[in-house]
Amino acid sequence: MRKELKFTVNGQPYELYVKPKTLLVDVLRNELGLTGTKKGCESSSCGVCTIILNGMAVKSCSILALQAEGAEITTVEGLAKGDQLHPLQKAFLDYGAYQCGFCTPGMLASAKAFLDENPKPTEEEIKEAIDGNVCRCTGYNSIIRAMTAVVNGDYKEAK
Amino acid sequence: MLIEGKFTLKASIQKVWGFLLEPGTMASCIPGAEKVEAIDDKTYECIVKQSVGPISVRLKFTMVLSEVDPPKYVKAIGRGEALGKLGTFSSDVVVNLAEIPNDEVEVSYQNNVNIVGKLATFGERIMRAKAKSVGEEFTRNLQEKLKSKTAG
Amino acid sequence: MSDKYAVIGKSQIKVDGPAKVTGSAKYTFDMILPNMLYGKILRSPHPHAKILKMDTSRAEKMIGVKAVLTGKDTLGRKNGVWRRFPELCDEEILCREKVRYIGDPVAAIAAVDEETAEAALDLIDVEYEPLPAVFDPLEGMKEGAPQLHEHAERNINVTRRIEWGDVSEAFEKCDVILEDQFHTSSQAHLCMETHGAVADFGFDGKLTVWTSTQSNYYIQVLLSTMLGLREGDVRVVKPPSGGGFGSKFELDSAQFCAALLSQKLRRPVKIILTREEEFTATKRKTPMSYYVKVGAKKDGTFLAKEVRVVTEGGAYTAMGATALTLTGFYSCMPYKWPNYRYDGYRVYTNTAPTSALRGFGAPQAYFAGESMIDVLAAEIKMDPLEIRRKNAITPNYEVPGQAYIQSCGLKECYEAIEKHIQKRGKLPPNRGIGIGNYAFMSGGIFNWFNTPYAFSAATVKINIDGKVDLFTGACDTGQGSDTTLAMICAEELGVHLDDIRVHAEDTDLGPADLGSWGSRETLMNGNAVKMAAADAKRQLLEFAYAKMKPNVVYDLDIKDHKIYMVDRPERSISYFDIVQDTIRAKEGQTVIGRGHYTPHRKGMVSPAWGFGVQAVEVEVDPETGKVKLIEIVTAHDCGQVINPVGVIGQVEGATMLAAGGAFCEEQPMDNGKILNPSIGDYKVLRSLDMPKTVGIEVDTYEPEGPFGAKEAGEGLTSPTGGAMANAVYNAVGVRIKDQPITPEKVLNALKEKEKGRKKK
Amino acid sequence: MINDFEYDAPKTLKEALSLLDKYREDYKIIAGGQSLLIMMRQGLIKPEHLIDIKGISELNYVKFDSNKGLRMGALTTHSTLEKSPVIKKSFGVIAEMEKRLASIQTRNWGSIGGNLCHGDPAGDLAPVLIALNATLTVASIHGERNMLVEGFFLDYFETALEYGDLLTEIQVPTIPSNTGTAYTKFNVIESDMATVGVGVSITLAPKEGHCKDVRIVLANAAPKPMRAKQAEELLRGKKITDPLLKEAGEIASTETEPISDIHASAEYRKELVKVLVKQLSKEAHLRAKQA
Repeated sequence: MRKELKFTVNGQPYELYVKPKTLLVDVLRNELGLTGTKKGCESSSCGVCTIILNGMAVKSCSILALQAEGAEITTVEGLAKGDQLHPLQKAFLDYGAYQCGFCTPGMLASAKAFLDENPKPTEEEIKEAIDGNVCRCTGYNSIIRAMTAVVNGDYKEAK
Repeated sequence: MLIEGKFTLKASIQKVWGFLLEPGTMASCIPGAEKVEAIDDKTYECIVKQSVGPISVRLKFTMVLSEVDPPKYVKAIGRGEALGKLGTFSSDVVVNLAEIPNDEVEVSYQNNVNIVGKLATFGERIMRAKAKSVGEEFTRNLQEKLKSKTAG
Repeated sequence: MSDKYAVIGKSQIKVDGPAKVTGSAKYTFDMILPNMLYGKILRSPHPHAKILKMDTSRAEKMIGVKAVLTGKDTLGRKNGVWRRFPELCDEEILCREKVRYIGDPVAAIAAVDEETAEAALDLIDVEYEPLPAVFDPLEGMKEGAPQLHEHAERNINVTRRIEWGDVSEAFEKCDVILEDQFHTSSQAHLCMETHGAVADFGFDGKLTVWTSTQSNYYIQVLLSTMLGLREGDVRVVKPPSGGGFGSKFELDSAQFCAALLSQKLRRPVKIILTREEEFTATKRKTPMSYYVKVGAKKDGTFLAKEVRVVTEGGAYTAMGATALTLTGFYSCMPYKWPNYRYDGYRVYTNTAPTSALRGFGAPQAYFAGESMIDVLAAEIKMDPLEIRRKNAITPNYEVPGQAYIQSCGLKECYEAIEKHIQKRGKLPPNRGIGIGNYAFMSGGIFNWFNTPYAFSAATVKINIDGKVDLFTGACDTGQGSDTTLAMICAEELGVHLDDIRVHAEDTDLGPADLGSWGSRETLMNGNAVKMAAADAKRQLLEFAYAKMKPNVVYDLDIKDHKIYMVDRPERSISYFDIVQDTIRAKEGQTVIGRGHYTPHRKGMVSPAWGFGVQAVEVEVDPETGKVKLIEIVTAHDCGQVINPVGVIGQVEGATMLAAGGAFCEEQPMDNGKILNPSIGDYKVLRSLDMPKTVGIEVDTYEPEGPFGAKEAGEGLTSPTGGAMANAVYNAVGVRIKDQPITPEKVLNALKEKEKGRKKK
Repeated sequence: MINDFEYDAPKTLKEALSLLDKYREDYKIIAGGQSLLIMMRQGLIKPEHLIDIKGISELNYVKFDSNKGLRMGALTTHSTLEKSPVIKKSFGVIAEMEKRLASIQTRNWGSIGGNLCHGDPAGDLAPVLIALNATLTVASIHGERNMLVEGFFLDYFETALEYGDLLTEIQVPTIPSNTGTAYTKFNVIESDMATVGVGVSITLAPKEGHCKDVRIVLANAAPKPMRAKQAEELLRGKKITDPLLKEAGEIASTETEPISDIHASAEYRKELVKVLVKQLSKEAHLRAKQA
């Protein structure tokens, strides 16, 4: 039996009916077409499904959609403002902080949620912030450099 | 994984052997055995219930006395399939009897326990632990059964 | 970086970047087609078994199930990439009579949704007769071992001998001879996007497959063979790909089963492997038992090396045959061994097939080889770096009958690493720095795939607005080949990077290319692209000549949208005008340039070689044996750097994968069952585990490469294993010869050492 | 593949308890679901009813007063503990432990109650709570009962919870003066579960400075979190010295019954217990002296 789900994703309010067993990631991808958020494991361990829920980085593959009732969600599609990329996105481009790009949406979500809460972190804190996100291509250090550049204010938020 | 051990019984080797081969002795030692049914003198079928925390499975378990060399050696191969295709559980038991001084019998056993299938993918360590405890319980049961019989 | 270039040598944002950082890149994983079905694959739970009976009727009756296919529904052909050797094409993909490893596919289902397909798997009844199985290659080689394939007695799949000089005689002349046994473990590729495909077989008899692959040409050829189609009837498209690392240039079960189901149903079918399937039923790194014997003079001159390797092949040949060959070659590198002998055996076992993993046989060879060199250095009391430098390959050297080395920057690499080590000075207790060297091919010369096409080809099309379409068969899996090739094209044509649009994803558009593996794209495809761009440029210059009237057309060149006199740069005309004129003059035909590259010197391994020296610093906790990676510094020679930010990415990414393999990644098995088939249980380095990394590019020019460029991809995974083992030895004095170097192994070794000390 | 189930999301404890009573044996409770959903995805657990308590706000709190000590609602998330000023100040070891418990994403959503009820012997939270002599409250429609966290665990993934029960609160008594506590886990990859974990709490006699009380708790060294009581015995009442701590480690190691698995052999786990008990006791002792 489907149940009602009301939440806001990337500023857009939605009213849906979902099966209780549906995972949040599947609602985002299949119902809302937000396929930026990926799935990479069945064990809540790779982090490619990371989104921002009420300001926190969470794994959307390990949350029932109905548990997001009333939540404010941001996915990778919600980072840019119009044609203006988010500072993290610009930094990721300049520092080559992605290769195959499959972990990038989750990586950006972890990075943004973290920097929003802690804008002046140490390098160790930056590493902790993305430790839940596996990247097989970059070796992480370019991602850390990109985040550091944003922390240092090298990139300005679009007005 | 392998579970090994030995214990001694005060009885003649023939007597111990007899009990060991008695219909159902082995099968009835399987922990969580809900029902045991002899198909023939070498084959037993039983329904076994096992659980790890929140997970519980019923296994259809068949045990075959594959090699019998009276009165010293018996090998029993057990194969269980979890109802609902969750996985399979196998247990290969070898029991050796040897006469030792002052007419005692040394019973040494090896039990090779293995779980494959979905069951195993849920935290490998847990399933190994479970398999270990099941294997140990089996051999403990066997020991007690033989002791009680030889005593009686 | 040099200023003689306008585009290359300067960091450029990768062409696929904007789509990837905004989540708009559409992977195979994301694809949905109208009327699409979802497929699942049933796999063997047994390591080795006869298939006695298969009953699919219960599954077929399930509502929502559209088809259930088994081996009977195939042509019964066997797949393999070594097409020149039919007996090495040994994988049915859908097994008909026999399964050979846990995970071998036996049936494929298509249903209206994933859930139905998955549920239906449980309704297929397969009756197996389990057969005796063999998991250890050394056991498998013995007489009377269970045999996997009729054609392979004692399960010997491939053997390889490489030899020059007279090893036995040379060992007589050695002052010091050392021998030892090493073992390297299995490793998973761990692509973040699991293998997957969407296949659409139309009523026009044409098949289109969208798939995450490193070689859409290979998949096109192999699929057409397996399905009995003509190559031209199979179109393979590669959307952005979530990683390959060597696991995605062979035909896999998702591609084959999706295509087969679609062929029967004439509906699009999507199959995405689960993470567990990815771990247990795709290819993996080749584990090796590695015996090595080295001999040298007192002064450190290398005289002879002998290597015997037995690799765990798994159930099928895959690319493992290549790994066996390459290990044999890499085992002599990057040094001048006057006498050398390698004997390699690849043995079938009832485990998941082993194949290529970034490094392709090199990390195994260098783990053992570089460990031995440190032992040798200690034996003759010589500095480990000195002994390497003394014997290292130099430019314009021929490895007897194996390779012509042209450019080689090892000398500069040693200097860089030496500086680094001196700068570190005396280390605190339980710290150690170890070094490792490597050489790696820039693509292979061998053609066992047996393609009549050029190894790489490219077409450049210049449009009326000066925009350039670059068509190539290169497969960018994230490493950045699209960008590298666009940069080479822009540089050669004298236009800007954003003038170039790369079409590299589609066998209908791009010319055939062997794909991205063996670190081949920059050199091979780069040469093809450069040639195509030069061809197109030449056509423009011929028309420019009429306007500018130099003595010869060679006096003209293009840079930054200007066609100019090479020796009078101030005299120039607009690129855009000449494009217009040229196209008008060609009766409106766009300007097309064509290029291709196939390496010459058949019989040699590769046309060019990347080199490097790496220093790994570790700290070991003597009480627990835990090794902490502190810093990894790599000086490497990849010729002319095309895209610096891309090269750094290759250095760091390769380091992460190699350090993982050396440090913690493994796939323990129990009766052929992989025990850690989840990212939760499989240990992969994460940000907190990743050490500081430094990449130093030494400047060389490779005559064989485009603008002097050569490989910078796979080779970088080579030195870490040996360097780390050497670092651990230098830190606490124990030598681990069995990868990965786990805390438990280190602690046990420390205890042994303690015992030994007490005895004395 | 997750099975279909009936879903209820009670908003109050009362509602929840009556639902548990109503559905008897065929329900599962989900809070953060960080462990449960993995098992459900693998089809290992197929509840007919899933009762989602995540939304019961009355079970989500951290309260402290100097007599009663610390009280934490079962639905409090890990990251709440990690960031709570009062915990950082007065129960630093909890914040320390939380920082290394799983990934940030998991800590943001997972609840401490769910963590305990999962009953994983490798869990980090239980050993710390046991070292701090924590208690917990279990509620059912028949009322409440309290027990030591130590007594909560029965076997692998098995707890004292019975059908109808709901873990509602965890209480940590105020840490006595002159007490030092420390926790660490050994793992190869930072984000891994504990190969073994060790939590130690040492209370020193104010004047004499000998060990007045001590608790040594081990994770993943047995089917459930366990106290190394013989090792505690050795230390209790004695002046703490390095040789003594070394001995304590060796004794603790003999008390364990770890298993061999893909992460480590039983023998190696015993070795780790030796070393970590020694190191952590030393650390706890140091902290006790500074306290």
